[in-house]
This record gives sequence, structure tokens and C-alpha cells, in this order.
Amino acid sequence: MATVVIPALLRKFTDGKDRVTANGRNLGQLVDDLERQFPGLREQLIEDGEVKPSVAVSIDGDMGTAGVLEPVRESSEVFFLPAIGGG
Amino acid sequence: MHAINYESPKTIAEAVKLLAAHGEKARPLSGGTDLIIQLRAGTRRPEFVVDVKQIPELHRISFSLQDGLHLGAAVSCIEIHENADMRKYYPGLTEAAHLIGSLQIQSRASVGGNLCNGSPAGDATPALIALGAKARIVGPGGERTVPVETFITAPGRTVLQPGDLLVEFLIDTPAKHSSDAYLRFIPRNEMDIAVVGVGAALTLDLGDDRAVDARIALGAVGPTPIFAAEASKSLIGKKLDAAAIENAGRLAISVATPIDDMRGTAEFRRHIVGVLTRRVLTIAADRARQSEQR
Amino acid sequence: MVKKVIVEAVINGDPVELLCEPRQSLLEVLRDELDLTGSKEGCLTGDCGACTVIIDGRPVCSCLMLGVEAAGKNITTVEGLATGATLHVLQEKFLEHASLQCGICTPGFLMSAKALLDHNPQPTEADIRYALAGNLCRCTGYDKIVKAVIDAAKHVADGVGTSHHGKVPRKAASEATRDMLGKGEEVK
Amino acid sequence: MAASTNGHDYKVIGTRPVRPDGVDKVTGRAKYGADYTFPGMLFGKVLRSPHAHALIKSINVEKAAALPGVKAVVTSADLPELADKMEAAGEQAINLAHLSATILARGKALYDGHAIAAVAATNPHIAEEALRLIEVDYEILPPVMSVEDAMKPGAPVLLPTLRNKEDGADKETNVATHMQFKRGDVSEGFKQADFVIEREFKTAMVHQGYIEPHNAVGIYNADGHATIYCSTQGPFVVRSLCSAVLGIPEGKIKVVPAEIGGGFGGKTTVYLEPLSVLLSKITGHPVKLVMTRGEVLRATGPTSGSTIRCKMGATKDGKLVAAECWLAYEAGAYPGSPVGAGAMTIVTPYNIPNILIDAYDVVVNRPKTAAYRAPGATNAAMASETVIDELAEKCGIDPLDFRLINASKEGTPQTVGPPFKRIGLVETLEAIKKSAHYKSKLTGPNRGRGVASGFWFNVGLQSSATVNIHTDGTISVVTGSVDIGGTRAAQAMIAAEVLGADVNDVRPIVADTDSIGHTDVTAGSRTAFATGWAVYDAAHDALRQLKERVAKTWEKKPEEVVFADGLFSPASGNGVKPMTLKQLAPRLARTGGPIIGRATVNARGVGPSFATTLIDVEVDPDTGKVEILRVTVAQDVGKAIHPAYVEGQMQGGTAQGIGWALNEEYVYDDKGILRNTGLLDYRMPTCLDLPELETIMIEVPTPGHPLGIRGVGEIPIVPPPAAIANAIYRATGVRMLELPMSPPRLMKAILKKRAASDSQAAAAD
Repeated sequence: MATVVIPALLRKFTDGKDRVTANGRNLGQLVDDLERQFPGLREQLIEDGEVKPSVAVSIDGDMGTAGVLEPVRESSEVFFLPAIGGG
Repeated sequence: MHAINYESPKTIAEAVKLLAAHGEKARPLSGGTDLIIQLRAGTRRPEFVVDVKQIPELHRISFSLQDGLHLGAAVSCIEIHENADMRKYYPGLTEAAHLIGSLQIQSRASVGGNLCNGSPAGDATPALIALGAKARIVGPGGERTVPVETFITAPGRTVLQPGDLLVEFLIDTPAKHSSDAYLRFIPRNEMDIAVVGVGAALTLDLGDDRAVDARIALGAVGPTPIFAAEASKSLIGKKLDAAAIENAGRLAISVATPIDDMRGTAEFRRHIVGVLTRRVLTIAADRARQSEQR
Repeated sequence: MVKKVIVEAVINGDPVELLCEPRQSLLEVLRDELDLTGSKEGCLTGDCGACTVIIDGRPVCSCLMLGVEAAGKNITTVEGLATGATLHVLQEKFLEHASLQCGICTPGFLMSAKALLDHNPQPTEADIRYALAGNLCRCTGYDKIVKAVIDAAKHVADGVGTSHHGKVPRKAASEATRDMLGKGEEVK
Repeated sequence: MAASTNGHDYKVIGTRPVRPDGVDKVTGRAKYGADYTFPGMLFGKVLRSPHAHALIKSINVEKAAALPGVKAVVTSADLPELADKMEAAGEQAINLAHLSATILARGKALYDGHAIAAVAATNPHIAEEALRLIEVDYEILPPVMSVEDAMKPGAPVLLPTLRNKEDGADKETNVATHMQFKRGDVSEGFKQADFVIEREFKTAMVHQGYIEPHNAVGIYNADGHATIYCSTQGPFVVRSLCSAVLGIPEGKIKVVPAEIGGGFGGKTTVYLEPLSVLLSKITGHPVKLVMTRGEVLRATGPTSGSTIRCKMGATKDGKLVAAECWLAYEAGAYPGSPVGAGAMTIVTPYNIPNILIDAYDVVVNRPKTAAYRAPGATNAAMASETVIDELAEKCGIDPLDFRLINASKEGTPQTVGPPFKRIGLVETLEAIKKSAHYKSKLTGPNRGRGVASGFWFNVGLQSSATVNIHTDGTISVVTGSVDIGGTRAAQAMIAAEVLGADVNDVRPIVADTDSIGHTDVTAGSRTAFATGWAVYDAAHDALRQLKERVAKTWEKKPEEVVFADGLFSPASGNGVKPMTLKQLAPRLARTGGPIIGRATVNARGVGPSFATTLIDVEVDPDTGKVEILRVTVAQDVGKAIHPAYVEGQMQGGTAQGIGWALNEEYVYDDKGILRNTGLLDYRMPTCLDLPELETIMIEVPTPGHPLGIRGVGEIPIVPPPAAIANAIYRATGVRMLELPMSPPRLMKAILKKRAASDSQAAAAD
């Protein structure tokens, strides 16, 4: 079970919990499992089958580059955060 | 830019004839550092641009202790600064000319153009007013001279009528123990328009360090440059001590009518008028005291 | 329809005759008519100095001068700075000191610096900063530009590199600068 | 000065060769976007809204189109209508409907300078005159200029499609996004604090101020293919955005990146590029558009002005225990301010157990903001680094020591959650402490010294590179990364290092979008990091093939060939003579043909950057004018490939931070019209306004990067405003809470303080 840290404003979907656990070998499967546990969370993160352009994902301290195909390990720690741009 | 015709007359008569013939449709071109920007912005749309830089009289600096200074309207700021007589006898006017824009601008901009642009913030104008400079104008109806303090009538407007040409400035030889100075405040150390400019000319009686004559002029704190008559008068006959200078600063503030804009608030500008008036009087006085050794 | 004007001038050592509209700036004429695109357009108000050229020995913003005013003038642009295949010492020093990042302001800085060294072969750092104040650079913070000009001036002083017009040196900017700071120092 | 914690000993990396594009740039030969001309080329100009907020009821172009020399006039009616949703474009997420309406306003003008129509004519003057003949009927609406006004209930709404759906509601709003970051319990945290400081800060909208205005030449061919020459930070972004805005397939657009005259983030989107193609398509001629400076300031993307409330608490021994921040940033006319980055950087340099941060992206009648060097972080650091300075004072601890006590290190959780890997904040603080500047005594009246630190993420993204081995043994390196500050030199040096070549034998090329694989923008401090990584891999790919060829000639296995110091030699020395690349290159034809090394990356493991800046100032107590006396910036640069250009980034960023601190600001009047539309009144520092800029490069390699490279471009802009504010405080006793700290603002604060202390003195008598 990977650990998922829920952004503050999405904690209304997780009864206020900031850390939850979910299953999945990649990010897509992980979000599917989150949706099963916490209905409504998926559309906050995924659009047209891909991670929203405005959302970034950090897995074990690295910004993911593979979207829903990003591999997730049993021990992984997953963060969802706003995407940022540079100058 | 809209389409323009370009003329470059070689004599005053030719220039006046051209300017008179085209009236409002014509505009003299000297350094062009204001005019060309206005043409591009469309804020002035003359059909005829009359380049006056080919006219010898507008290009001369002649100084003699007998006749004082004849400063051609089109003489570039850098030429003024490079002129030994200007640096020696009119340091305030010289430093004002040397403050107008960058060296690139000073290579082209002229004191005459700076005045004819009619800006309340032109650096040369307060320095000219402090020196009691007169502007010699030739027009279709002949020639006349007007004191510089009455030359600008409103922002961008002057006493020049269609056909008029500003030929030169006439400035008296400085009296014994007299000198002038100009300071402006800008947020950066170069390349800004004056937020406030103050020019002053002083003549001292070194016996007891009293002011025999004093003229203070302000820039960028009203619709036109201001001759601060009260502040000037307050010094005459007075010993030039801190109290007198402080008082002159207060009186200068009282005639300033600045506005809030992107260059500073009215409140800030009034404050700076006091600061610069004190500083510029101090410099002018020191120069006057040392003028003997010149 | 406004008539075009024939203008004869010397540009980078060669006599040039060209036809231009009175409303065309010298910068436009250089770039669009003569394909001398080394002079850059940054502001068209004389505030950035990217269009600086040297006219009869003085630095000028070519955006604030009409092409027709160039008649009879001797004009040097950045394209005329090197001597044949040999770079001017200022060009060499700008490269050595990494004085450019994007490079858009570089031609203007080079021309202002040349005008300075031609007038004043032994400038102080204050002189240099004053002479370059009409040129904006947004990339470098000026540090490496000023160092390059200081270094180039050393070589000029040693008689290498740049010509000498024998003009009276300008007032030391260290003083001019103080005046402008409004701190009220006496100007000697 | 550089302190390396990176063991390698390199031959080329770390040296300071002359940049390969240098001579072209000092001789005026380098071609920037505006320098391109083509036979039959027309010139375009853009009509812009004179109102900050207005309905466009009608546009009549007849008179303009009738002017002799005018070849085309276009409005938003000539552009396809696009979906009002976010799309990924390069590194940004962009709403294409909003983008299209930025190119040409659709129905509503949302800021002074908003593009309304465009003209193509036989010369620029005719195009300009034609603009005067376009008749637009506006219905003027009240402008909303500040986040405060925009967030008020009942404020005029800019975009009806913006809805506030928080807590089940669904109402019109100017707040595009609300983000929140939370850790621990701030109310509990503040209870443990001996000192709590809370301040509200305002920072003005500022512009990147690149000297080269935006430009584009568009050529649309009868066969449906378009070519765009322009100065951009991202040719591939230009291609995808033009494709979307114009409805032309990406594959039919080629973008040729010209030399670029500065960007700093402002050239990561499009303004003129789609218009140049549209006008070319209609007229059948190449069309060039170049902005005036006024257009650049009024209508391109500056960075956000902001209002930030920052409350922090510390124990008396200097340990930060809680931080609560509220940030609202001006997005401009369409959503997309960098407030998220502001929120994610504001307290991240410090290890604080309890955090609550709310961030609001707010639309106002100002131009849509674009990226500007560490977007959002400078505003935020002005707030947090000033409050930190106050807390340090309250605790009686040196501000550097206070930061050292709380500094984030490897393992410290970031505001967004993930723990830091190896970072160099502590090293920058210690470097400043050891610096000659810090040890020097600052004497004289009205003088003060201030320090501040900053944090920036940096980004990775995608890059492609090929390394070509030529028959004479010289090398060309092809990338898609536009070179704004000397990155070509770095790419050449990396290839030379790997292949043991003389850097002068390596020619780096920035290719057009048809000639290289996808490469993201030159932004986010990613070019040396990510494209450098691709070049490193591509060079190794070439080296691998070269070893195979050597093995072939020696009839050995590739693994029996070793390469060191530019020499290919046998692993076990038997008879065969070692050879150099130059000896091998001519033989490639007979050993299997040419060699091209290739690599692409979608870079991971981005190393964030930290800087600490020390600044001495002198304040004129009568005018409020600030002189910068001395500046030293210490930065973790990971690994400096070309140290001179790394120093250049540090100095340039610092200079921009100083301009932001002292005099730069957008000044709008009460009607929402920009007053300072030129470089005379948008006051960027001249060389008389800055001292020497001293730099200390610290090399803490980025873990996982083959060369340890860290982005260096953005972070140095972050600390200066706060460092100057802290220095002004020590010079005058006045805490400045608003940027810019211009003479009128500072003078007002000084006079207020004097009045206060005078009245106290009076009371004391």
C-alpha cells in the first residue's frame, strides 16, 4: 500500500485525512483505488484519462514525468501539488 | 509616423519665411530628442519639419566680459559643457545642460529645444531663469526678446507664434562675486526626467556675506517653470546663513503647485523643493565666495 | 505624396548615397535601407542606447535622428568597429570578460565605450559608468561590461586599439555623478 | 571564487572559453528576430485598446483597408473560437480560449493595450497610419485594478466563465484559484512561540524588461506550410500555440528560433507569432511585426503585483515554530499568476513544523502575467525574509545565525511535502558569513547592511540533442534549446569534456523545430541541467560508437578499448598504437560510415537552488533615495560548467532584484491606463545605479545528474528586495512593507517615523 498525501483543499473528500493509503502499480491505478475509497477525488486530479495539466505529482521526492503511467511502489510516498512554471 | 516634409534653411530669414509660410503646419527641429518622439507618438503632427541646425547664429556660443553671453538656441548640450567660458562663468546652466539625458542625448539636445518643448520639467529652464536669461526671437513681424520665465505659457505651449524662431539666449556677464547652480532630484542616478529641479543665481557682498542679488527658479512643480520671486527677494540684503537659506526653502515650497504622477507625489515634490533649494543655494553661495579666485 | 530625399554620408568609412523618406529615422535607414542591422531597436525614445552610433565623433541614438539629418555626416556603426578581420580591443575584451549574455545591447555599449575612449583614453571607473549610463543592459548587471571597458582602456592607454580624436576630456563623471545624486557637492 | 564539493577533475568543464557565438554578437552580425527580411515582405502593426475594461460593440476596418499600401486587416473574427479549458503547452498549462483572446480580443477588451486588430502594409509607417483609421465602438466598463478590489463582493467581473465552486456554491468571481498548504497545527504552533511577527506586504507589478521587443516574421506558403522566424525562449511552444490558435496542424508549422535579446520568462508564450502567419496567409507575403516598447510594457506579460500577509513565530532561542501566510497575486486579465509557486516557496528555506498557507490567483484589468525569473518567489521572499529579519532581531540573534538555526537541509520536508534531497542553503549562509564583505565594517551615517535568502524549485522537462562527428574530427552539437545567456558554450564544453576534444573543435547549433527532437522552453533554469544532460548522453552515445569503430580497426571487442585523455587505447597493451579522435574520424567511412550520437531526456531529479544575498545601502535622509554600496551573492550552483556565465546569471538576477526593490513598478491611473509606457519612467537600473556585484559560487552537486548540474538562472533575483528592505531598516529604523521602496515611499516613512519620535520626545519633556 502506497501512502498518498492529500492536498489541504481535497481533504474534504477524505474526511479531513491528510495521509491515506491506496493500491496500484502505477499512478492511474492508484487514483482509481483512491476514487473507490473516496468518490469525487478522481476528477480533481485526472482529466481525459491523464493527469490534469495544472496538477504535478511527486513520487518518493521526484517529480513524475510519466503521468498516469508513472510507476508506484508498495512503499512509495505520493504527493499531489500544483504545477509550476519557471522563467 | 505620418508623412513629413523636411527643410534645412541656411539663414534665419529663410527659416522664418518657411515657418511663416506653413504656420501651424510647421515645426522647427533642433536636436530632435523631444520632437521625434512626439512625431512617432502622434502627439505633434506637423507636415513640415524645419531643421534649424544649419543656421550659423543658432550654433554659436560667444562670450565677452563686455557683451556677456550669446548662446545659440541649437547649440548642443555637450558643446555647452565642453565650452570653457560656459563652465567658468555659468556653472549652473552648464551642469543643467549636462544633466539632460545621456551623453547620446546631450550630443543632440539643445537648450533652445529644451525650452521650446515647453515642458515644466526641462532641466535647462530653471537655470536660465535663475540667470535672468532673455530669449531673442525673430519672426515675420521682426524680432523681440522675452525673459525666459515668461517663455513657457502652459505645458507644451510657449510665446512663439507661427513663423517665430528662437535664435539665441542673451545672458549678462556675471557680476563680481556671483555664481549659479542647478540641482534636480531623480530616482535613479541618470536617465530620468527631473522630479523636481531648482536653479539659483546669487551675487554676494563678501564684506559681510550678504546677498546683493538672488534669483531662484523651480522646475517640475507646476504647469510651467516657476520664478520663485518671494524666496529670491527674501535673501536680498540678508546674511546667507542657515536660517536665511531655510526660510528661502520654505518660501520656495509655498509657490510650488505640483501634482501626483508616476514620477512622484505632490507631497514628496513639495518636500524636495525645500531640500534642493537649500542645497542649491549653498552651492551657489560657495561658488560666489570663490568666484574671485576664478 | 511626400518626396524622398537623396542623402550623402560617409558610413563606416565609405561614401554612401541613399534615397530616404524624411520620416525615416537614421536607425530605420541603417537597418532597412542599408541592411546594417547591428544597430538595434530597443525603445525608440533614446532611453536604452541599443541603437547608439558615432556621428562626427559623438555617440548618438540613431532612433532619435532623421535619416535626412545624416547628410554630410561621418557615421560609425558597430559593423565598422573592427578593422578588417581584426576585432577592436573593446570587442575582444567584451568576449574575454563574458560581458554579454543575450547580446542585444552589446552593439550600443561598444559604440558608447568607443566614443568614451576616443575622447578620454584613461577613464576612471566612474567615467566609464557615467559614459555607459545611456545604455541599458538587463542581463549582466553591468559588472562584466564595466570590467571589459576598464581592461580595454588599459590597452588603449598603452597605445593599442583605438583612434584618438583629441577632443577636450569631459568633466570627470565622478563629479558629474555627484551632481546628479543631488548631494550638493561643490563642482571644482 | 568557487568552493567545490564535487570531486571530479575536469579538463574543459570549469574553464572560461570565449563563447562560440561571441564574435557574431560583438560585430553586429548575429541575427535577432527583427533582423530578418524577405523579398516582398510586408510590415504589420497592432491596434490596441485605449480602455482597461470595455465591451467591443463593433469594429469597422473599411477606411483602414482602403488606405493605399494596406494589404490586410484582421480581427478576432479571423481566428477560430477555442475551447475554454486548460491544455498542457510546453511547461505551462494554458487556456487556449484565453490565449486566443490575448492575441486578438474577443468581445471584450480586458486591459489597456489589449490587441483589437492587426494590419499588414507595404511599410511600417503606412501600417501605423492605417491603425488610426480603424473605428472601434467601445462600451466602457469599470476597471478592477487591485486584488483587494477584485476580491470584494460585488466587484465587476472580468470573465463570466470563472465560477467559484468552493463549498458547493457556483457564483461569478474574479478569484480563479484558491490553493491551501497545511502542515501540523499553526494555532498550537503559535502558542509555543515567544515572539510572533505579523506583517502585510504589497509588491507592484513589474516587467522582465528584456531590451529586445517581441518580434515575428511569418511566411505562409500556398502548400499550407508556415515558417515563423522569431525571438522566443521556446520554439516548440511557439509551434504548438500557433497551431492551436490558428487551427494549423503542428507538423505544418516550422519555427526558426532567431537570436533572442533577453526573455527572463517573458518570451515563453506568443503574441505576434500567430498574427504574422495569419496576415501572411491572407496577403501571400512574408509579414514582419515588431512591438514598440510601449506595446511590450502595456500588452506582454509582466509578473504579478501582490498582497501578502505573513505571520511567523519563534521561540526565544530562535527556533521557528509556526508560519501562517495569505497570498493574493494579480493574474492579469486571465487566470495564471505564479501564486502557487509563491505559496510553495515563501517559507520553504526553513524547517517549520506548523504551516498554513492560503493562496489566491485573482484576475484584474492588467495584462495577463507571464513567467519572470523564479515566478512568484521574489514577492513571497520579500514578505517572509523581512519577517525573519524582525524575528531574529527580537531574539537578539544575528540574522545569518537565525537562518542557520532553521535552515532546510537534506531530509527537511518542503512546504509541498516531499523531503529535500542534498541542497546547499546552509553552505550559502556560511559562505556569506565567511565573506570579506560580511567581515568588513560598515561605517558612516544613514548606512545599513541587510541579508536575505531565497529558494527556487527549478524544472527539468524534455530535451533532445545530437552530437555529430565530422570527418576531420571536429564535432557539432545540435540542440533545440534557445541560447539566452551563453548555454551554447556550456553545451559545447560538455561534449568536449566527454569526447576529450578541444572546445574550439565543437560547434553548438540551436536548431529549428524540424531539425531536432522536441525540446521544451529555455526557462525554469533547465537548459544547462536538462539539455546539458541530453548533450552529455548524446556525447557518450557517440563515444560508444567510436569505441566500436576503434575495436573494429584493431579487431578487438569494444570493451577491450579504453578512452582517456582524448586517446583510444587497448585495455591490455599489445602492439596497437593508441589513436585520437582526429586520427579516427577520417576512417569512419571505412569502418561503417558517419557517427551521430543521440539522446533525449525527460529530466528527473531536478535540484532546487538556494541563494543568500548581502547588501549594504546608504539612504539620503532628506530625499529617501537609496544608494547600493556593496552586494555579495552566494549561490549553490551545483556544478558551474562555464563559471563566467554562471556568475553572469547571479549578477543579472541580482540586478533585476535590485531594480524590483527600488524603482520598478507599473503605474496605472484611476481609469486603468498605464502611465509609464517607456523606459524613461519604467526605471530599470543603469550602470550608475549598481556597484560591482560580487559572487560566491558554491558547488553542491545535484544528486543523480551525471555532472551534478543545478539550475542557476532564476534564484538570484529572489533575495535582493528583502535584503535591501532589511538594510534600509538598519540605516533608518524604518521597516518598508511595500515594493518598490522608491524615494517618495521611503521619504514618507522616514518623515512619519521622525514625527512619531518627535511627539514622543515632546511627551517626554
